[in-house]
Amino acid sequence: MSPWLPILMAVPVVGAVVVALLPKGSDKLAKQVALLVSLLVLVLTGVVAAGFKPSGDRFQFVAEYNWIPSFGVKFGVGVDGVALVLIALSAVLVPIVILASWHDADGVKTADGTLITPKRSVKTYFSLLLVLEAMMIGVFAATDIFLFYVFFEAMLIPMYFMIGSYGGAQRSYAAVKFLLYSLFGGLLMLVAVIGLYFVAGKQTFMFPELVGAIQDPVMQKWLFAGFFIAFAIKAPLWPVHTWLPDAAAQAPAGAAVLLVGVLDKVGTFGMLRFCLELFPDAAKAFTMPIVVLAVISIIYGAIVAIGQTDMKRLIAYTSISHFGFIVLGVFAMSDVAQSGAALYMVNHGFATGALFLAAGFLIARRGSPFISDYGGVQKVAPVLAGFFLVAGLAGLSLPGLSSFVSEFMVMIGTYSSQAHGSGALTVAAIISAVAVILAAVYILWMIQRTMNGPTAEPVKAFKDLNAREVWVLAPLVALIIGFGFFPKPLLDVINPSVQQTLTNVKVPTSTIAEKGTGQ
Amino acid sequence: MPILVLAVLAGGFAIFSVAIAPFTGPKRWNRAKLDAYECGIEPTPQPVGGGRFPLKYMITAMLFIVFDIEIIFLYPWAVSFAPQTDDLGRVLSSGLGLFALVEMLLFIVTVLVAYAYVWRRKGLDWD
Amino acid sequence: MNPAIEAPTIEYGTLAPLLIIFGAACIGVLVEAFAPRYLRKSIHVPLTLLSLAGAFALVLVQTVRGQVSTTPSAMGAIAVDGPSLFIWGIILVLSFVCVLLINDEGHFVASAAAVPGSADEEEAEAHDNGTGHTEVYPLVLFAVGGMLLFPAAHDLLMMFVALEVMSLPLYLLCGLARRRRLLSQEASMKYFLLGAFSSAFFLYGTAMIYGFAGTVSLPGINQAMAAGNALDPLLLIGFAMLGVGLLFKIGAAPFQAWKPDVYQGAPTPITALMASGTLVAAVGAVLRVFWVGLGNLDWEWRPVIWAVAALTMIVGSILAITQTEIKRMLAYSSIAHAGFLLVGVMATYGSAQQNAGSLKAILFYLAVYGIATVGAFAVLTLVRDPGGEAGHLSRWAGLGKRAPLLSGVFAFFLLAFAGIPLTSGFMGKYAIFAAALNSGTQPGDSMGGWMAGLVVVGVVASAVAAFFYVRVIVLMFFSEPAADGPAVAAPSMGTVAVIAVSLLVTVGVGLYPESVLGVANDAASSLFIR
Amino acid sequence: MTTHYLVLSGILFAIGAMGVLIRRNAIVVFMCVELMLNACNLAFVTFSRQVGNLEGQIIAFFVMVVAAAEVVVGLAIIVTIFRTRRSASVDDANLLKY
Amino acid sequence: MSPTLENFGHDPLWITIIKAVMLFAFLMLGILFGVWFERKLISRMQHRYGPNRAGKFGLLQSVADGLKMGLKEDLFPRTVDKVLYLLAPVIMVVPAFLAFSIVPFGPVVNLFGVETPLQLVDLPVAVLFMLAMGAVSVYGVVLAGWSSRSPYALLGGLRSAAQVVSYEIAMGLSFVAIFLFAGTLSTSEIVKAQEQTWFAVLLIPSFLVYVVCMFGEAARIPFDLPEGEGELVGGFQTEYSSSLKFALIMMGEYLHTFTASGIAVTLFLGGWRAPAPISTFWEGANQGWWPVLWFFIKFVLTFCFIVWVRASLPRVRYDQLMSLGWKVLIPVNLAWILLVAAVRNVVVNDQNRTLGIGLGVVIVIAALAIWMRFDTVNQRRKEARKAQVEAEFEELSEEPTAGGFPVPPLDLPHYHGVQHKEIPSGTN
Repeated sequence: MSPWLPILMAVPVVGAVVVALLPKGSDKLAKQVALLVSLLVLVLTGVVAAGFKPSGDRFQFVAEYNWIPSFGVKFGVGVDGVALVLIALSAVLVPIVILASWHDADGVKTADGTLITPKRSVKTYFSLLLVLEAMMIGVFAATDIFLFYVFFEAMLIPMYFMIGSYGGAQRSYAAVKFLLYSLFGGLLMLVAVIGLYFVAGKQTFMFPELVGAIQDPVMQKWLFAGFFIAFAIKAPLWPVHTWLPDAAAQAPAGAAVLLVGVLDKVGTFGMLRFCLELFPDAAKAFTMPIVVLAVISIIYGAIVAIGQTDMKRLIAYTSISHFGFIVLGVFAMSDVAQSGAALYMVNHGFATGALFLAAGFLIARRGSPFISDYGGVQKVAPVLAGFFLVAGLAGLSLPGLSSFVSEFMVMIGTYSSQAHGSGALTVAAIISAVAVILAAVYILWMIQRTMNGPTAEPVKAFKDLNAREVWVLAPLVALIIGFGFFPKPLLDVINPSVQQTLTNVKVPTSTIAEKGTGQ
Repeated sequence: MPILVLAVLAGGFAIFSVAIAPFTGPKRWNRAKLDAYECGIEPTPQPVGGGRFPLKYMITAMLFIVFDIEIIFLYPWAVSFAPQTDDLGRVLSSGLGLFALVEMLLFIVTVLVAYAYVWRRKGLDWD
Repeated sequence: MNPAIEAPTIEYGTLAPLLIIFGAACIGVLVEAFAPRYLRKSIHVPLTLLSLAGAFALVLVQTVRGQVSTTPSAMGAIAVDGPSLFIWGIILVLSFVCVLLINDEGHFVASAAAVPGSADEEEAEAHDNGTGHTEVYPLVLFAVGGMLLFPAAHDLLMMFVALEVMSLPLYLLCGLARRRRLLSQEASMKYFLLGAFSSAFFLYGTAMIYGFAGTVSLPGINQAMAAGNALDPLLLIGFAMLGVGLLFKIGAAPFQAWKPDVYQGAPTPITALMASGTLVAAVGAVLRVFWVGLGNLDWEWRPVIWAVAALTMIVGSILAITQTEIKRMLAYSSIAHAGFLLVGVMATYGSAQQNAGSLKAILFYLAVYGIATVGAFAVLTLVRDPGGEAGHLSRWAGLGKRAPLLSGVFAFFLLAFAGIPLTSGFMGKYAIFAAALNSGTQPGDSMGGWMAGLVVVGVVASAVAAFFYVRVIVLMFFSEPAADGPAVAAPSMGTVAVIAVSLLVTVGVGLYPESVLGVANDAASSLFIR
Repeated sequence: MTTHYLVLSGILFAIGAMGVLIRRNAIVVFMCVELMLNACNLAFVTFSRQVGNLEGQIIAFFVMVVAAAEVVVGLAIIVTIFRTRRSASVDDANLLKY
Repeated sequence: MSPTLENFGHDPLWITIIKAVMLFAFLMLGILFGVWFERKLISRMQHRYGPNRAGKFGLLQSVADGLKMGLKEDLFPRTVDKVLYLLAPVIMVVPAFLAFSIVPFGPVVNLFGVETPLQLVDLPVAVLFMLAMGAVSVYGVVLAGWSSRSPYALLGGLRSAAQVVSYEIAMGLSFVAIFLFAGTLSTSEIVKAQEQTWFAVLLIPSFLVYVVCMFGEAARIPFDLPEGEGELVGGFQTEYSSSLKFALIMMGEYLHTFTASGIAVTLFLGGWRAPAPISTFWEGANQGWWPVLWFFIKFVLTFCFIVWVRASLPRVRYDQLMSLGWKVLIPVNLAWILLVAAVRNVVVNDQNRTLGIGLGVVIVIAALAIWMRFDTVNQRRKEARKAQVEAEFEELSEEPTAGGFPVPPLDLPHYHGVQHKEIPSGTN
């Protein structure tokens, strides 16, 4: 029993309550408290990460409390490598987001004074953010599937309010769409969760005990479907992706970062952990259709992204493409691909986060998300343009930047995976490689249209990034570049749990993973 | 069955009387005779479909129903309450005894509660 | 000669909660009759609340002392078993908070039968002096008494009587709203006509079953079915009609038509009472009939219940989307919830242990749903237009800005209805679905797939239902407030207490459901007396 | 012999039910409901004879009580609404719609 | 020998028919001569002659009346509801006849060689049957009033319905005490139960209540409000101005009176049993056909009593009538029933004697307390209201100009025979 993970969750909750209960008019104090709390969480996460032994047990920092004995539900938490890096991702992103959305709820004004979003309750926003953080940590840390489900669904609510209350013009539509999609998937998963409980007949929801509990292949398929649909919606995978562009475009930049950067990772995380390990036979049986879907996502996301006129939507579609890569990696059934996928989850969080935030700063200056409204920004705001460029390049997986490692590992792993006969996955890997080219098209084209060229009239009034904004983007860019050259710390943590996963799925592991880390 | 015989007799007589009346009497038409009698004034126009009953009588009707139902319950109670005796006056069974008394007391008190309410709400005041 | 009749025995101790409620109702009538007008309210309110609390205390005492009887009381007419006691507890708590709401609602007419604007009413108004009208209290007590009796009735006659004792005061209560008199009266009439219609069906069903079994006692019917031909047309017709009557009361499709009209027209505190207490009582009765009485006929009826449950969930969820009036919307939501409860009822055909599990789930669901409902309606009473409560959804636009706390609380109740995790509603829904899936898992039960299908229907319905709950939240929080939006009345102590209690329970049970689940488990483990 | 009574009771019940469904005047509807209840009573008494115990007749008593209470409440409601609106037609009660 | 329920239902059909015809004839003759008898009796009480033209002592007066009615024009007012209008008298008469079928006239006798009780029929629920028949005739009254489509008739019908219905409750309650003693609803067995003591003696309060109700139920003076010529012209029968329909209604009412007397005799006055001293001296008094005589004597005496009351008392006001029924008879009756039951319980069952007595005492005290309280409260309230009205009246009459009653000055010219000004009619 280790108290660390519950503490990690409790801190932001307490912080949220404190922020919410601050007296009226103390908006600034609220922001400061929120930032402090999130930094405290970051520190605590660092402590946990430092204490994590990659060579140790799969789940560490395990804590189990009885929660609902009548249902056999426990409050069970613990982290393996993948979960740890994702928790770390959340812990890193939240303070950045808090800093980034410092003025979001104050009523965002453009340079010429038009109000994009009206003044909203500041305390509520930051309190929601902290609640969301607690839930993000919870969802990754949960080892009890019921608890996982609870966080999985409950997470929607703060995000829903953040989009709905603080988002752009179409915010309520986007928020509702987001909530309903996720809720629907979640409910299907609920059925599967219940089914899992009874079919396994073990009177528990604890993940380690349920691994391998379902033997009946038909039942596996049904339950797998229940889980997978939920995760596919969350991830999001084509064809159930349509909520993401709306939600991400309408959400305030900070929320969009958390949405795309962390929340959606729950889907791929869930696939990796639950779909594969609980229902190995079904996972294998469904591999091909899912790979097809993933490839379609990759290509489709990329192509549609090219056609976007709205920056945030564009980034959202690139994310769909990237999520395709992650799913592909997860289901390629090879350790390299899966490690790559897990790594991609983190790197994508940094890269897309940086891109969203940079785009957010840009939009905040002009009040319009449309690419055509910009031009020549780099002349007036070179720092902003620079960050934007790095983030964009990370998005297209330029070698040397973190995304490249993971994307490469996914493709190599998929290419060489023998899981499904020789050719099939190889073909998939080749097709998805096309997306790399497409990625270059959409990212570079966007950068060219916004940053270069003649300076548009309204852009001339742009101020460059202020200190706060620099502090927002700098850590991300540092991480992107750092992990681009030196992903080993992450991979060291990730690899053992991926190996474990594959053992549970009964796929022989190769040693390519070792080679992959040589980057 | 015997009741049926009597009913046939009585009914036959009554229907015969009603049926024969038009034939035995004279017929002298007079408009006034066919109007409703209202002491000689022009009759009040009657609504199509029949007159309406004044509503105040509804309460009486409702009360009647309530108490009639009470009586329905009192009769079997009274009959069973009585001890059974044979022809020589020996008690065969003691009836329902105290229990029934108490229950009926409760029952009557309950009805009286409603009764008191109606009374106080002027349901028992007629003009 | 008359056969000698033995004096029956009555377990006064076991039935004490019932007796207290009915006794207090009678005293209430007397108060209404004899106490001077200015004193009435100050007598009625404590009397009503105390009697409800007293009855609840007695229920507690019975539960805690472990003296839950295992034989029916009052010569087999009433079964005060574990589930009954639990349901009684729920109903008493719910009616207690509803009475608090009623106490705060000053807008009842002087007398149910008074004509608007008539001399009677004006006279009553003149004497009113702002002390409010008090006829409502005894009526509520009578209704609550009926609600207590309804699920505990152990034979169909008692059940019918209880049904009427419960319904008749409610018919009147529906017509008591003073501000929207016509609407209210219309609701009252519709409720009455349809309710009477359905109870006639119930009764005819009872007659048919009596013809088959020669008794109306539920275990007797069960035995007769075991002995005789379970497909006797009398029995089939009987149970079909009985079912119509019962399903009407819980508002299951296709007998749901009355609910929206009545919920909308009735005064809101009364709606709260109906939506919580009546539903609880009626579901209890449904359980008892289908469990104790129908034990041997389950196979024939499961497809029917299946269809009804599915239809109810779908109809409730889909029609709710089209509603523009908040109470109507909640009414349809209540229909959908009735459907979920029926899913639970479906799940009562397994082994004793599984049955206890399903029963526990239903009891738990009833408790949490009832409390959340009362809370939601309590919030409704506070949002006022000049003409009364602001019912139309468009009036709620932007309320989140005007009254963030209130809207937040309301949103929370809505989320509980939608079954979002960390609310009590989710736990309830989970319990029901789990029970349903579990009941299909025993070997040799071909209904397994059907149950799973039903759960999927339920899930889809929940997702659809979530849409309209979320829509209200969108309206409240994401829309700009109208310039002449409704005012939020300063809540009085009672209403605040009601909302606070409901909120606490909804949150508390959502976070730690074991508190209620444990009790429900104890209550359900003994099952119904057969 | 008892079958005839049952058939009669069924017919009465059906008439009542049809009446409730097709008639428009609230009072007529209401009386149809009462007709249904009386059909039930007839069925109870008949079954009581057929089955050979008194329960059915006792039930008939209770049904009468309930029917009476229903009359009291129902008429009060209908009369009130009638006096408010000057119409007892169910169709005129049309305020409650969405 | 006293018949019990087992003695019934064995008669051959022809005996049944004979008995039915006898009963019918008895009632028809009873009506014919009852009307004459009443008119004669009442006239003598009022120092008049009464009918004395048709036949000896006017004996055929009713026959003449009947013939006259038969020969009068049969009117159908335009607006009446034809079917019900015709049906109403029939509905009134037939149940009235039927109610009599359960009245026992005597013990088991030999009728044309068959041993049969002198009673058309007896049922386990005979008294209930009688009450039911009484209730059915109310339909006749109401329908008569309603179908006539005339305000007076309508009002009369309603009033009579309300009244009959009110008194029926008190009447029904007054029987409960009897059943408590007799343990049965069968009339023949109730008669049997009065072997020792008449219930009229044993249960005086019940009897008194019944006597009052009897008048209300039969709508006789002082309770003949439904007809109330003074206020409602003819009440429900306004439009049945002539012909045999009216005759039927009259018959129905007479039959009600007879039924009331018959019930009084049967349930309270020992039925066909010989009055107390006679049977002590003479064993045969309750055998064979003699009881018919006793019954007839009691019956006629009761009828005389009814007529006597009619001759003596004025008609009461409607609200007084209803108040008496609802506010006095019913509660008194209920308390009385409980008291009887309590006493009965103590007498018969030794168990819980003290509790039984205690309950009885409680009932009495509670009833009295409630009663007194009610009465004083009412009394005080009435006095206060009266005083208030009087005060207002005083005030207003002193100042006729100040919006008070329009009291014309007493010195106006036309009071003194001087025509001041011609008011054209119709200008009002």
